[in-house]
Amino acid sequence: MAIFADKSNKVLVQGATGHQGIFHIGAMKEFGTNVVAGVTPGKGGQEIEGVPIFNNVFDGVSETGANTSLVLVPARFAKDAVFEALDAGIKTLVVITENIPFHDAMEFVHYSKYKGAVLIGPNCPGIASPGKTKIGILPGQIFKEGHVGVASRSGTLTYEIVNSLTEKDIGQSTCVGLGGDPIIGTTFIDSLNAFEKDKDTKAVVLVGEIGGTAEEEAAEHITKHISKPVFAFVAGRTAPPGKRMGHAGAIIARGKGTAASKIKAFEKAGVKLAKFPTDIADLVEKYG
Amino acid sequence: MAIFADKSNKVLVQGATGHQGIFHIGAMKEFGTNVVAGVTPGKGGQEIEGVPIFNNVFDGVSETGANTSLVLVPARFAKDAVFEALDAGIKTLVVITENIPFHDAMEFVHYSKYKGAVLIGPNCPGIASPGKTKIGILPGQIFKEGHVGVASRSGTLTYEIVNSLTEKDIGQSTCVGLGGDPIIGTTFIDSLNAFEKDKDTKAVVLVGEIGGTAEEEAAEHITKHISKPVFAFVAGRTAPPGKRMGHAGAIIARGKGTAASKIKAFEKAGVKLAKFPTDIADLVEKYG
Amino acid sequence: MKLFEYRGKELFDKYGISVPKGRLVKNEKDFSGLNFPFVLKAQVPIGGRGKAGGIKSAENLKDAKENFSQIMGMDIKGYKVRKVLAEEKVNIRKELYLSITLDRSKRMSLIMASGEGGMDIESVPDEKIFKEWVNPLIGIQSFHIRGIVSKLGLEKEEGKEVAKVISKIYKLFREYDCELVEINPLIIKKDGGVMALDSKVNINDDAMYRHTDIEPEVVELTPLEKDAKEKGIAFIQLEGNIGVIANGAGLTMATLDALTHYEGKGGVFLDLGGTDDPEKVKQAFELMKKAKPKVIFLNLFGGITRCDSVAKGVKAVITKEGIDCPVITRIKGCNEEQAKDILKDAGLITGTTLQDAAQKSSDLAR
Amino acid sequence: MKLFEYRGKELFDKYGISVPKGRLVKNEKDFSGLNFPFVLKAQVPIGGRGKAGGIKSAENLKDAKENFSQIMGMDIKGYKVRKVLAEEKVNIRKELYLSITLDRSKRMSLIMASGEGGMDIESVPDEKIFKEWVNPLIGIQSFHIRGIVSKLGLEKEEGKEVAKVISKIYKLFREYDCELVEINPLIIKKDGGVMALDSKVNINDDAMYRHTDIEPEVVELTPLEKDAKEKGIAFIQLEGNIGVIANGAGLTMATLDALTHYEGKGGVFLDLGGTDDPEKVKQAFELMKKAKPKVIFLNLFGGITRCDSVAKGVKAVITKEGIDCPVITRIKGCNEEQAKDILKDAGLITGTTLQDAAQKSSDLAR
Repeated sequence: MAIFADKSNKVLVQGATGHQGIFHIGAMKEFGTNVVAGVTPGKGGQEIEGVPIFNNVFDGVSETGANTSLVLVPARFAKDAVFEALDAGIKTLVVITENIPFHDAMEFVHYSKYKGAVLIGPNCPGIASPGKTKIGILPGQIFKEGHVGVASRSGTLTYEIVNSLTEKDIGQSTCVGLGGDPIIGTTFIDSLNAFEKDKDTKAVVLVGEIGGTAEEEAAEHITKHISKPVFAFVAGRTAPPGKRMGHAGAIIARGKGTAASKIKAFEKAGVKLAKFPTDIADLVEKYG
Repeated sequence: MAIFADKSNKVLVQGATGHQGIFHIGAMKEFGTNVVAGVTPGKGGQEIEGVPIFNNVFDGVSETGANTSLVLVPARFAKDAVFEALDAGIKTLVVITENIPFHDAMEFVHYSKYKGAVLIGPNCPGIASPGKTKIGILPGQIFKEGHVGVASRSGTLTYEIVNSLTEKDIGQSTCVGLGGDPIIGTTFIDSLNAFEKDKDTKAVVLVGEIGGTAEEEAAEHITKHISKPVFAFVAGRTAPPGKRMGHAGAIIARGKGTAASKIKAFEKAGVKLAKFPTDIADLVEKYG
Repeated sequence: MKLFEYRGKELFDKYGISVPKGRLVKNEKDFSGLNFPFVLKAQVPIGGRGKAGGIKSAENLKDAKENFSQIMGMDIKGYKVRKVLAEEKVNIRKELYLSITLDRSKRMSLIMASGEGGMDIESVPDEKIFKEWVNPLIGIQSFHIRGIVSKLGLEKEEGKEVAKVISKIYKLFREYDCELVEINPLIIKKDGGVMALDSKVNINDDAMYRHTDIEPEVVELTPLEKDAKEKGIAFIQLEGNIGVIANGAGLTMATLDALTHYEGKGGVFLDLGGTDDPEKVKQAFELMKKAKPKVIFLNLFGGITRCDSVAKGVKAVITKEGIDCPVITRIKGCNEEQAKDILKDAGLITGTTLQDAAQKSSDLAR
Repeated sequence: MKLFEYRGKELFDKYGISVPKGRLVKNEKDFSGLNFPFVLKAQVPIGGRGKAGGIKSAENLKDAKENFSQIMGMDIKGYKVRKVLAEEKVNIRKELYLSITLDRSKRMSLIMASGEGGMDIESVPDEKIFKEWVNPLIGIQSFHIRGIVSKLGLEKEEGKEVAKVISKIYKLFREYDCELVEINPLIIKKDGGVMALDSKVNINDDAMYRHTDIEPEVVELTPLEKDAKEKGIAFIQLEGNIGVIANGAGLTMATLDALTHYEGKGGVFLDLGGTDDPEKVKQAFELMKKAKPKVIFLNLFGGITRCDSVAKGVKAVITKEGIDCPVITRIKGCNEEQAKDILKDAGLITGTTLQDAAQKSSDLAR
């Protein structure tokens, strides 16, 4: 098993014919992902890495049975692309696009709820369930099939952590990149609930950062509802207030969203915290 | 059992302090309905028939645990009232109000789907599960507990049919007034699916009328998915095209929505049709 | 409310959709300022005016005068022409069809377009009509417009222009609470550019209260229907001679149907609704009398409505003002017996069942 | 983008929210046309200017001149005052607080209001702040406004006016893609009427492309940060002396944290993002050099990014232009070995682990 993504995902790529689209269609296929369609308006009829390209999502879905979309379109077209996918019946969306206006994200996050779809991102690297599927731009070579679930607000930091797990021969059930924006579709709590239910997941790693209160809410949720061991790393302990630290969501505003507050909440919930990202693997080895 | 409404519904009335509100709070309580709250902005603190009145739905819900709302407010405030109820966590809504602009109805019907709520109406008499509860303005005295489910686009016509069932000692599981508007929240198909699952329902009566294609869609659905016997009456066989026959939804437009088409579809689906509304009881007695 | 073509075009203009240069003409003086050739178009709230001779070209002033006097005042399917629109002719390269309407089943707005414009959309084969549904929670999006425009076989620039029109009519449709906005044909001009040659705009009556800039113009109703509308009574004149009064739209329709079964024919549909207010009943009866039916059939089911209360209202009218046609009644439900007594007392004929009363009414109306 | 108070008020005015009569004053001539008494307010993108002496009254021309020259050019928490707003004084009967912001957890807009206006909202007790969440699928509705206004303890007419302001700021918030719109205080005037005495309007940078009427004014950034922004590089100047270059925001933050662990202090946050384009790497390094750090710490994890490609970019800069501070590198992931070779070849110090490299950097920066 795995969460959110497995062998049943038939992936359509929106924004398939760009540089990123072409590269990642190849990389996903190499990982074993069932990529069935691409969409770029006006480019229907082409093929990328053996994958047929359609002019719109509706055609892609009806011709190939795609149930999942990877959204790679530029920020100003992202809302339209997500709405199109949802109206075409897509049930799992992974939105990689960065710099989407957050009012757009608010709308499509709620619209995906209305449609009963899982939306991961935006501004995320995607999701990988080793041995099953990878939907996104995560580097395939760092993963190893196993029993640790990872949910993270950061991209490279996740790769770093996953890589160190794999180096210690600790495999992963699913790694979800939740996204670095203030408004995201799938949260720590959603991931924790899914990992809790997933028989193949034995421990969970959360990678948080400054900004918002997602970690504090996750901590409270862990205390009440999660029985599996949880480990965490929080980035931004030394970030100054009022500055956006690279991610749109990584900002300490009006005294809220500090790493100290998040670390305190996690500690209170019995979550084991790593000082350095690469330490997570040691903690999991010791306690997981 | 029953569909959509039973003893678990704790009813809040929006528009509680008007003439209709006061009358029907009394009538519902007499039927056995668990009416727990009323809402009229600015009238919080009053009581109607022993029911506490609140200034807003949120307060009503948090003070009384109401999970159901009966909407009796005037048409131009209806959309706001429905949104308020849904945001306050109400999961079953019965919208009696007539003359709601249909763009408003479109919005709140889809928003109720997003909220996972059941919305019945607008422009409907409500719902009654004899022996359990009544949420709406249907006359209580005509019902009898039993095993026939009724779903209807018309009010008085339903009363007529239910009354004739009861006179023949044929009781009802649930009677749903779906509403006479072109845009309604709960359809024949929704009702059929619920009746099919309901152990206490042994036969279903549909009361249709001209306008739209709800009956044709129901007929197709019956052929594919419904095993219980279905009976129907369709009003408006002699209605001229282009005229709205009392209900906003009862109009033959551009050749579509004729009674003939609906009757044909029902016949094809093996639904037994009554010539006169009062004949339904005979048919159910004979075949039900 | 159906708007006349010229009023629909005023709204198009407001939303930046081009329409031909034109104006309402009341007499010959109004032709000045319009260039020949132009078209004179009868303004009626019904289709098929072209075939009925309600649209004529004018190449010169003589034509114009002649054709104007023919069209003004003519009768088109029961509607007397009181307004004529004169519009300059446009060179047409291509005709499209475009509309937005209500999809009752999906509970969404439905955009329809076709490369086959200018004819009745019902006669266009289904595979040549392209559809997009707009969920009210998100409104119109680029993908809807792309989905339609890409299928119309247009050149790039034409497609862009048509895309703008779709976006504009959706805005109009939504902002004015329309049931229908139709442009047929939407044309591509020879010199480029997209223009609406006709307009059908139908505004939801229930939403008229928030469109106070639209002057109501109840063109489809008979004088009695207008009167009823003002009084808030659901009243429709039909072709038969039996006046039906019942409570509830469904029951009133079913009553008309029952009459037909006995070869009677409804002449008035009058739905009392949920009222048992004697004053409202009195108003309803007075309206009914003005429609001069041969027989009146009063069919009541008392649910919340008390039958005796309605009966009292009926008796009051009849006692005070008399009635010059037979009234058949069928009463069922709440306080049925008292009601029957009151009506018998007023000299009305009471049927035992719906069938019995329908048969009696039909027989008497023959 | 945070707008200065006066620009926020221009938007308020556009949306029909009253603001005091006032203008930007550049010199004494600009006082003409304003009635005494008025207030001179430093325009800075940060709170607390009042306490810092950035707001002063002027009862007469002498006051005005004196105070203007004091405020203009003063330094408030690192921001030099370059603009001063002069506004006529208003008679205040009551001060309220009103804002709309983003609730990240609920993913909705959050309206907050309080009867306790004029002070920092963080210092108002929670039970005196009233909140309503607006779901983006439905937007603001009457019930939201009723829910807030009914709790502010206002008289009926005041309530109606405040209701209108809430509806207007929501419109502004939504239409201008704001992260925050705050009015503190929103006042009820002695002679009735509601007015915004201050404005905080913060527009989402990612949405600036669709608000071309708002002239960008990047007031919070240092010159180097501005330069970086134009080049599309995530670059933040901090108080320390170690320049951190890493790929990914989370990793860059974690690198700064690691330095702190070894008592080093980050002076620059530079996130390369997903790029391994040597040209982009070169630009980043050049920027970093301009910030004059004592040590540069390059921390790379190669996922999709190939480490060797980044290393080539780094080597090119260093070979061509030299570097006058030590560069510590820690390289992990895709093509790690090749990258290490390239960097060693360029004379850079390579750490074995993140900890090792962080410690080396911190030691060197002391």
